[in-house]
Amino acid sequence: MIKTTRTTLNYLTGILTTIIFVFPEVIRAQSEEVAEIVTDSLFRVDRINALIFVVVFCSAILLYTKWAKAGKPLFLRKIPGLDAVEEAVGRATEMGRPVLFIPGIAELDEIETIAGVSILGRVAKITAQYDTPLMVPVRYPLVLAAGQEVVEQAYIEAGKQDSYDKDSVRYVAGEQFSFTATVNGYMMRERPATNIYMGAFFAESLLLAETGNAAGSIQIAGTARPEQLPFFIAACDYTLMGEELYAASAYLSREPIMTGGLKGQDFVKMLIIVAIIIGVLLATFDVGEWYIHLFEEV
Amino acid sequence: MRTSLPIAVAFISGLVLVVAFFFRDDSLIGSLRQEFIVWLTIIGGFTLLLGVVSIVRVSWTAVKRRKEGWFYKILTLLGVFAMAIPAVLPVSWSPLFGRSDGTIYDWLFNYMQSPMMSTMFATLAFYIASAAHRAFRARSAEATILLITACAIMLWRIPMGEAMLNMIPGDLPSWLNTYVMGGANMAVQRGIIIGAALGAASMSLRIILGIERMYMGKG
Amino acid sequence: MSFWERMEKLDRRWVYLAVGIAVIIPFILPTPLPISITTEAQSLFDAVEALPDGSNVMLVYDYYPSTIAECEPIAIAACHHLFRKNCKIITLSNIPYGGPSMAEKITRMMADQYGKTYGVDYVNLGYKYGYVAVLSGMGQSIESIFPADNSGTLLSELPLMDSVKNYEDIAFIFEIADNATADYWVSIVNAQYGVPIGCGGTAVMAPKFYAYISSGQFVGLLGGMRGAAEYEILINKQADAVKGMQAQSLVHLLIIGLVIFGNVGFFVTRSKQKRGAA
Amino acid sequence: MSGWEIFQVWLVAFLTLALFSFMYKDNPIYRIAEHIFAGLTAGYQVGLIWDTIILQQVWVPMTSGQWWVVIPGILGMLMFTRFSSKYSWVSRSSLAFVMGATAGIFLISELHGRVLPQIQDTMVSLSGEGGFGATMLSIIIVIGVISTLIYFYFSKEHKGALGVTARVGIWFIMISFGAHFGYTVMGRVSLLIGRMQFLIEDWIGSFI
Repeated sequence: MIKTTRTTLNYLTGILTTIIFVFPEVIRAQSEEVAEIVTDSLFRVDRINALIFVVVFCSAILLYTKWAKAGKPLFLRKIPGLDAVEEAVGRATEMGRPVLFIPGIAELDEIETIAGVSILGRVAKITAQYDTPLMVPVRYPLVLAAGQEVVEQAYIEAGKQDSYDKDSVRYVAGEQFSFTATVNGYMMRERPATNIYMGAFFAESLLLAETGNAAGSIQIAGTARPEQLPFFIAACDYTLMGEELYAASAYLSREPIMTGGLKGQDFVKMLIIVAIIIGVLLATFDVGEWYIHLFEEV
Repeated sequence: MRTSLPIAVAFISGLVLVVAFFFRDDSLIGSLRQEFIVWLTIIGGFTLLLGVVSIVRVSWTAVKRRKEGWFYKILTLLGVFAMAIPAVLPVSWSPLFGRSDGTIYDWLFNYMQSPMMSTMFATLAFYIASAAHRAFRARSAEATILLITACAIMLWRIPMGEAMLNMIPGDLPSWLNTYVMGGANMAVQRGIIIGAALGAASMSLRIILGIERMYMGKG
Repeated sequence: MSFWERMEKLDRRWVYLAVGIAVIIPFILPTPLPISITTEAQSLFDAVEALPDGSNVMLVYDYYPSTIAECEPIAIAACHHLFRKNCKIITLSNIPYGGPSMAEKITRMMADQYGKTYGVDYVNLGYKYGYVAVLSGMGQSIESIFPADNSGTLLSELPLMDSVKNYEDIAFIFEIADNATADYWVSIVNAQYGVPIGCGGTAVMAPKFYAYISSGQFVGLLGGMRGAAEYEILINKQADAVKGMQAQSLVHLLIIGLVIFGNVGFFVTRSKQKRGAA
Repeated sequence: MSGWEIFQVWLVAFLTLALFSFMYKDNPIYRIAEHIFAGLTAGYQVGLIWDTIILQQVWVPMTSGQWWVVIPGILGMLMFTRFSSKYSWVSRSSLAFVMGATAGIFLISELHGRVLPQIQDTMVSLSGEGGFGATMLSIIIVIGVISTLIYFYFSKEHKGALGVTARVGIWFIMISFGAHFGYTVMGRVSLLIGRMQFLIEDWIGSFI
């Protein structure tokens, strides 16, 4: 595995050096000709930097996904809040009270919702083992279908098919605030021991977290919306921030698509950091303006 | 057929839009892209109607089966039809129909829907205040940094607070704008934007290639 | 129960009441205070000011009716500024829950003040589904995405649209947003077609947009009601936003007070509990 | 004010207060307002789609000779098969077109329009030419961006140099979230002020 990574790295470094060293020459020597080509040809020569970036990005994602599917062990670091999930479900069992899980309030085409639903699968497995009641309110019919499938699967895998309750995943309301009002009502009446919020949340984040806090539940949240994170950080016991949500779902589900995508993005992220450092050095010593122009968007 | 056709459709439509980006607008693929974009606005428009149909169905079932709160669902149904019917009737029948100034549709929007939407959000000010009182605690170093920055920003953005900050020597307001908002905050937002963009791009790639199919309703 | 413990358990409705009072007082006893101008607002104003008279400007109403309080003052101020400079305004909206109605209402109201004619000085394109499609489609042809305006008049019957075919004919875009659509104006329209964009956003969105200001993808930024107030001062038409800023002051101070109060209580009760346990 | 205008102001005031009343307690008046609200929002979309999509984009072009817009029109109609459990698979192709085309636009716009310019703008000079303030700002930006990217890097355990950078990253992130928090408070309060402006100036002002 290390060997393949290295070969790919070599390969990609090759592409990168070509971009860095060959490309500026072309631009410098033929900038006038390029301008002509740009206006003449149907192909947008001026967008070739974007083309290279897109190709590098797509190859990284696809290669890592392929490796993940082939069963290569790809390391992902553990995220601190994750242990808390297990503990919190355990606490609910001790107290004999239910666990509330909300996979966000967005449609299933939102990547955060997909991450939320796959974490739900993991949580359902734990509740199945401990026979803890689980309640999952959802806002869209598609999320309902996916959620039910995931939870049922988890109960089957835990060998607790009989205790699976089809109504545990429930369509509540289509409108944002009616959804929130219903869930808040549930929290105050049933007082779940643990509330887990994983997915896309909007203005209702504070309403949910505040009510849960008032009801005395342990709360764990995860969302990629920076504008809602301060409220979760303030009102919940643990919060997964931004991409940690995706990493958590990849870590828990071990789904090759998720893991591969994440590793591919990590790889590109490293390339970006290196590119930035090179750029900063060049700018500081006032050389290689062409390099910075490579990142021009047109 | 049930899965392969949709995957082929997603692949072709996605690929055309990606490739067309690298060609001039007046090329063949450029015009195909434009056609696809027009189609996208048309087909996508129908998805909005799906949501409406769902609401009507759910409310209707609740009323029919006399579920708890069915009376309220009648109001929802009334709301839908009061807004929709006058809007779709031809303007030539009456100036009250259609969607322009002075129609029923416009009136319902201005005097009912719009004020209700703004009130819903306005209640959040109350909740934030009560959360400020009970939830926002300096439990850790991180939470302390968050709270101090938040309070400084809140002061800076109000005239009274700005006057207070100006009493401290060293032009704090412009310092906050340059180094906190335009410096540290900007850098983090940029990091988050790059990360989120990579995530969205990788999701898009998987949809185009048919690896990700959860949107079809299957895991 | 000590004072702090009792405060910890204070019914939240008392806090609601305090907020209500803090908002109402400034309406009864107004205390005007100076409002300074941030560089972001100034540069947006300068960019609009620098437009040649009579330029075609797109004014985008990308906000929901729920944030009218923050966004409408921006829209009104923008209309003042643009109509005063005799710019031709083309409005549109990517919000299916009221966007086109708000665009229609505000632009019409402002146009009447300045004696502008619909179809010649301004046009409301209305709404089409899918902002990414709308934004990228208008790069080639506005008419293929919007064959008709908001009320169904064909674009070919509107004189203003004779000279406006796609982004090449647009000098400036004034985007007013309370959601992520603003990001796509940046990543599609500015990046691919190079039209300068100025943004008026809700306060919630403002911190993120600093990244686009820095990269030059937004020429300027108005953050929420405060940003609107700054713009009102810049164009010398003080209205709702400037008035609202007074009310804003008291509530902010109340909330800061509550945070400090809550934290003092937290530390006092915690140290007491620790002593009790020891 | 005419009678009709007074009625309008009172109607808006009633709805505003009905929704505010939830903060005291859930109550039937709130639920009435809430349900009407949900209905109106849905109805608004029907009017909008009927006019702007079905009439303007399908019917008008079709009757003036562009017969091929029938295709997207039919694909759009097929979406409704989603409500049948037997034929719901038919809707998948329409959905796939929407998803695929949107993904195509996204893939490019995210990488080209967002990542590239943001990388480019981070390549700032640290040489100190622009004076102390400007250099400090550049240093903050470079460190902030890199440490944030490192914090969200999952392929390695956060230990050693990586751990230190990630730690710096979290402090930066907290400053940014603090800013978000401050701005969000400002925004929500502004919305409340907007409603109060109406209640005090338009409503109460209309009878005192």
